[in-house]
Amino acid sequence: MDFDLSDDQRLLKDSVDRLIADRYAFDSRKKIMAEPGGWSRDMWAQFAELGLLGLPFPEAQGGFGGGPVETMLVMEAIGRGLVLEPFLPTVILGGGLIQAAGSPEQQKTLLPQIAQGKKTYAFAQVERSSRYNLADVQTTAKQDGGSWIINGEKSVVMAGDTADTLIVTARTAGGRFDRGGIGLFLVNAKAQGVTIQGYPTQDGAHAAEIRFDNARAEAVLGDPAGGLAAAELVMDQAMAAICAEAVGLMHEMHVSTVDYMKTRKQFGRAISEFQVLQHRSVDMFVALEQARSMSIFATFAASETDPATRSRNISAAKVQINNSGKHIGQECVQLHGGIAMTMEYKAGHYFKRMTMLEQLFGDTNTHQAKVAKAGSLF
Amino acid sequence: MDFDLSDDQRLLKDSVDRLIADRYAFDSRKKIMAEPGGWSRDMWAQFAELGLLGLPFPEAQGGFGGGPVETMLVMEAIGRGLVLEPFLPTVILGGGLIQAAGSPEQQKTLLPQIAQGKKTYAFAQVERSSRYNLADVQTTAKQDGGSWIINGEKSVVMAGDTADTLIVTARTAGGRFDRGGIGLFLVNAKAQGVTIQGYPTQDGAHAAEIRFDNARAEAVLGDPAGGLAAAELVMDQAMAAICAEAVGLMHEMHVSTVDYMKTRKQFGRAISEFQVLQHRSVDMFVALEQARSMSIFATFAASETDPATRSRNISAAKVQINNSGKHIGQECVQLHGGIAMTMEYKAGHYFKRMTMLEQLFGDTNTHQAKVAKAGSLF
Amino acid sequence: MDLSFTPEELAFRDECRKFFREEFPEAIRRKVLDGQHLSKDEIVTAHRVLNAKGWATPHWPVEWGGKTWSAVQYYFYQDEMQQAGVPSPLAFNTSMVGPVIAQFASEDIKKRFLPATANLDIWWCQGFSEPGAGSDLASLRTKAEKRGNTWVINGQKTWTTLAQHADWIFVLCRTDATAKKQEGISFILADMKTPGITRRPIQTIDGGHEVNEIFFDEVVVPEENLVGEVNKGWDYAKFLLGNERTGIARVGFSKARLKKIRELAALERVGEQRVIDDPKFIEKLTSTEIRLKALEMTQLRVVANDRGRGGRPDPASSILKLEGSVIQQLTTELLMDVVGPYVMPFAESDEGSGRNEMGWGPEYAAQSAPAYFNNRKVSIYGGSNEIQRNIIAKAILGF
Amino acid sequence: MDLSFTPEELAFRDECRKFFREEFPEAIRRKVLDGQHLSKDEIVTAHRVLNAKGWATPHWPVEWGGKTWSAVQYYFYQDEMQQAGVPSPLAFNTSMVGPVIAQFASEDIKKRFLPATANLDIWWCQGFSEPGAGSDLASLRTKAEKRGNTWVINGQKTWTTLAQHADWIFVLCRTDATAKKQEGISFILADMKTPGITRRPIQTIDGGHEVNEIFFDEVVVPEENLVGEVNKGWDYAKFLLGNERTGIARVGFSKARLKKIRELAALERVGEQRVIDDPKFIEKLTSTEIRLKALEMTQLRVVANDRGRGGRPDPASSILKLEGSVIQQLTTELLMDVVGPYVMPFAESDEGSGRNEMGWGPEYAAQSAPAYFNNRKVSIYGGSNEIQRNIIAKAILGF
Repeated sequence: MDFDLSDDQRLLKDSVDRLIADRYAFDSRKKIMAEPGGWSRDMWAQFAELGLLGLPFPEAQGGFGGGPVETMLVMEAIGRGLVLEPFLPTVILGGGLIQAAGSPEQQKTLLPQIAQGKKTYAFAQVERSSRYNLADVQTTAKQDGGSWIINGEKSVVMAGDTADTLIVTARTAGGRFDRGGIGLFLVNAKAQGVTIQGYPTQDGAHAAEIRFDNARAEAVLGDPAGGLAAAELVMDQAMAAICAEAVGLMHEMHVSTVDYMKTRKQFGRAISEFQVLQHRSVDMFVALEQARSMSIFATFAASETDPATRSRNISAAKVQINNSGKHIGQECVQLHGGIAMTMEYKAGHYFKRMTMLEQLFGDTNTHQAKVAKAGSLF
Repeated sequence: MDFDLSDDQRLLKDSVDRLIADRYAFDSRKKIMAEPGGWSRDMWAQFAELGLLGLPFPEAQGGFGGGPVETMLVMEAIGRGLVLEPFLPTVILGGGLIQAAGSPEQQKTLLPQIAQGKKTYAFAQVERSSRYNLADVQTTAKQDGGSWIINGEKSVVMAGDTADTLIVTARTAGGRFDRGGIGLFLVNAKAQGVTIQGYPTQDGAHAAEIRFDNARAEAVLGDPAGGLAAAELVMDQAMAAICAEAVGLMHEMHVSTVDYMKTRKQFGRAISEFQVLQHRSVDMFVALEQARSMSIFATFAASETDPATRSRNISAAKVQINNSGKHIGQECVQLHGGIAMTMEYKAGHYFKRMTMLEQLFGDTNTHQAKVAKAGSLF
Repeated sequence: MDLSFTPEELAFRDECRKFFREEFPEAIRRKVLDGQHLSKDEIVTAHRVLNAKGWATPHWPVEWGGKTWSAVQYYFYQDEMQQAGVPSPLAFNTSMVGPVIAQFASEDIKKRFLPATANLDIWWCQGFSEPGAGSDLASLRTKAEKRGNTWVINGQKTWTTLAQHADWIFVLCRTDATAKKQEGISFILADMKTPGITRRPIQTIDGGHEVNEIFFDEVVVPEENLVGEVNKGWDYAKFLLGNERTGIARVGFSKARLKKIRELAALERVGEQRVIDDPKFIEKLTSTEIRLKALEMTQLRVVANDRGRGGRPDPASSILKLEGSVIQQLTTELLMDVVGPYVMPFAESDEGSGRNEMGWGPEYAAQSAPAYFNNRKVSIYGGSNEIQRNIIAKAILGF
Repeated sequence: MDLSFTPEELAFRDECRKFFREEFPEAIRRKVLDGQHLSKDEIVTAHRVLNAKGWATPHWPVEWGGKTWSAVQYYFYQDEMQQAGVPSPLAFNTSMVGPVIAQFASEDIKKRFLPATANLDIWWCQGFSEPGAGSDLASLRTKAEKRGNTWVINGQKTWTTLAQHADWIFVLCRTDATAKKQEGISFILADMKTPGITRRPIQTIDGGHEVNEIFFDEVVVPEENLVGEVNKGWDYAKFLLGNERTGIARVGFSKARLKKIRELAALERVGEQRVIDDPKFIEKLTSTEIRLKALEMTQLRVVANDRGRGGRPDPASSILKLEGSVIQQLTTELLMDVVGPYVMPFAESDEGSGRNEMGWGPEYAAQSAPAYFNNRKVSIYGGSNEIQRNIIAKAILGF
């Protein structure tokens, strides 16, 4: 057992941290947010140059062969910088699905495009009432000659407004909740029959409502009726990734609160001298460390081979992350006071992103119920 | 709307408070605990003399015609004094059941005996797995000529070791959980076939395991197959009563914590000067006031005519009382520190009684689920 | 002791209920109940409907349009108003500057301002907070200098809510730099059109632009705009903030929100199950309702107790602030739980975010996250919850 | 970074597991897992079984029977021991006085005491706390005066756990009344049979009699019973309390308790439903398990970090104390939830309450409320949770 980073991992962490420190200051981020889709193509190119966009892919496919720990390091930095670029939708979800379900040919073609920053992806899987159940799919795919025709609507598709390619869960067989009969279809965002309504999200990112009216898919990843297992795997990996992102957010919220307390004066002294506020920031710290522990736990669970264990452990991590994140976020705002209520100060932005992550890929209730159903964690 | 006490109510409160202040000091209570069954016959006689034992009964039956508010005042004083005498089992439960289900003849005979302190009662209703469901009755009553023969076992019967008469829920018809078919039977504790194993409880009171082997009942209260509604009514009244008792306990725990903080010195100053401890005792105070509000709410709900509303409102009160009680109890011990861990200091005794009340007549989960099922409180 | 209300009290409640639900503009109520922001016109309209009924300023002196309501009547007035989704009369006018003028100002000032304030012909905003002052209001640095028969104001205020609509501002200024902190402060009225007053909107994390910074650069106002005596402004401010705590529990408002949440949770589905049938959701909803019921009872007790206090604020009202703010915040969490993934879309507009014109996801979705973000403020402003605990520690527990 | 253990580490874990589960006396383990109190004989037996294996004093210096275990090995040793229900070696001997003697005492004292201490031939108790001192240990007033070649001790100690079984006591005494608080304190050993030492048991709220007051009335002990240097006792005490924090999270213990709770909740019924099928119960159980899993990971991180600290206590261990104590307390609440009305019967015995000889209600019922009451202490002793927060505030957050 070893919690230290390898030399390569430390190098990676340092270079990502440096990039974000240099390029993701509060004002720079504001400018980036104003770009189309709310993210910077220039930054994206730098990510590609640094190798981040191919990080988890095999070297043979233009990647760096990084594992879950490397992803964790990058995602934590993304959290700390409130990075807006679609790393999660493109690299973790898009690239992950291609790796998990795509043919060797597809992998060889598509992954290098991602690694080089040439293509972005979005995973269109949520439907109006499906919430966090990947198997609840009403969108359909029907075979038409050699290709597939997609019909249906997808909700709150992260980065769906700027993605080049959409990976769409669609049903080729079975009833609404059946685990079988679900395929993963690649659809060009500009294809006929695809209507995309993009919008900003609460946290400064973007998402879209997407309708498919007889839209023709470019390809299918793997078995058109057996895509669910891969989707679940990648969703678990993405969940581990956002656990790390959340730890980055919590870390910044905690540090910023402690720093603020030391400088902010009230009633003639720094508010850090008030014991009540000290203890409350200690409780934030404990919540942060507990979250950090579970983020590491989720990182290693992501490569667990038994899907039931993987899913249970990652759900457990998500519960802890959500609980810590809500606590730290609310206390961060409360201990800062009014200033954290404004968009002019960074704390509120972290709080907003954290609030969205609480819900993303499953809220606390959902994951708690999953763990409860799975039985003891020990 | 009026939260002031009437002159009579104030008089009652003052005299009960005085009795308890005079006779229920910490050391006196310790002596009382050592008496048979853990309570004082002498004190009981004084209760009778003061009219407390007939307080809720009609004047025609030797009572004082008091309502729920009067019961609340007495129960709160009982809580503050950690009174050990079986007021709840005898007057509230025993007397309550006789009032609610007994014939005019029975009321006329039995209630004055209680009011005069001549007879004590216990309500034998819990069974091994029935928990807080009054309708879960496996004990049976079979008619034998003019009387009823009881068979079965009852668990944790409060004051069951010293009661003269047991009121037993027993099934005359129907299956285990049926609401119909339950009767309320009066059984002399000394009757043949009644085996009573008494024991002290965690809070210094007493209870008993009771087995009925062909024990002959002295009488039945009302319809031998229709006793449940009366039992539920009286159970709700008893629940309102223990809400008030709990408020008495919480009040004492809070006051004792605040007083202790003002005198206890650590690191050269009174611990009341530590802001963290101040705020935590404020949170105790808020919990106390919220509990007091809901105790009053329960008091008035006890005379609500619609059983569903009555039951929902009293369950809501019990949830608040339990939540406040647990919070105040745990913080009382924590803020006192080691001294509250000893039997030599009063705080721990309050904490123990409060812990038992949390469970008595239904724990938090049970009542929360009842409220949830009943729909909105507003 | 009696929890039931007298027939007269109930008749008054029914009068409130009838007026608020049947005679008040429905469209405005609907927007409030749906959690949407009101335009300036709507706020003015709503206020004037209340004032026309004589119900905009019930706690003012009778000669200036007040009522001799009992505490219970006042409770029903607020509770029914909040439950019906009727916006409260503009607080800056009726709870803040109005009572101060009525209590402390000269007859001239009263005549000049009170009727217009009551009818929202003048829209007031509050110039109290300053950058860096926070809960330590008395450390303010904006100063007013006497020059001839004028006051010249220099400095900066912040958190000035809805200043974009305001005609006038009431400002706490330091008028004696040598005096101790709380002394040497005065309460001055200024026309927002006075040269030297500029406004900068601050966007808040819910996306709204309701709060502002106000800059004073050599702002000259006539000397008669001083309220009461010079250097006594701190007393007036404390009086004002005491009033602010009335109704701060917002019980009626939380009731209305919980009712709305129940409705939505019965409509919204997860798979084929209704949200309201999810045991965890209903448990959290129930917990919040129980806590609110307790608060409602506590509020009634404080109200009842108020009769004997002769207007001095009851420190127990700090309980109302503490619990009331937490419950309001919990209701916004529940709303997000109902909405699920549709908390994410952000819909900005001039009136703040929270309109659902796009029609994405369930009704109310667009307001859910902004309401959650926005409501974090309720435990910060009006004396943060930490300050409320300090008040209870000192005034009730005697620490 | 790698969460998996090396084959050597896993082999060591298996050795621990095998020894604790297969070679250690089953009856004693069973009692511990059932939450029952052990008799003196059982504690001694258990301790000596560990010592015979060389596992009673792994963190002592090697020359006195210690091990050169890695942090991970030590972690497995504790975790497997706690999970198996093996009682830890008597802390007064192995974690408290033993390390102090080994580190600071003269060679004579070491030879005289360490082997007997390791084997529990001498049972030690701790004379630190005093009435009124609480967390402010340094304010102690028990004094030792030098008279000829003896120390004469007068004063009073309290919270002395299991003193009824003790042969010797280690006492913090003030030896220089003129020195500042922490200075002028010495660490002295005394035979419990010395005239002038009397003991008064204190009954705790769980019904047990494990803690005591110890009175010193002109107690004369030889001067060589002073450990190390005079007036340096505070340093030794700090060293000792640093050791006390090891394993304070009690993760293995909580795992065992949660396992037991799962078993019982699958047996115990409410009506015809198993307790474990109650959604609220399982939710609380799951929450606690998740929190414990996080703590286990945090503990591993602290353990791993320990390698670079050269024995200085990591302030992050305060997190372990904070979370560990709360989780232990939560498990006792869960146990009461399983038991229901049968929390009420109280079964007193000489060995404390908590035996279920009566057979009323479910197994474990008689221990449930006493365990809840007793575990309130875990957030009070060993540096209260408030003190732990102060430590983190100062040492980690830099306040």
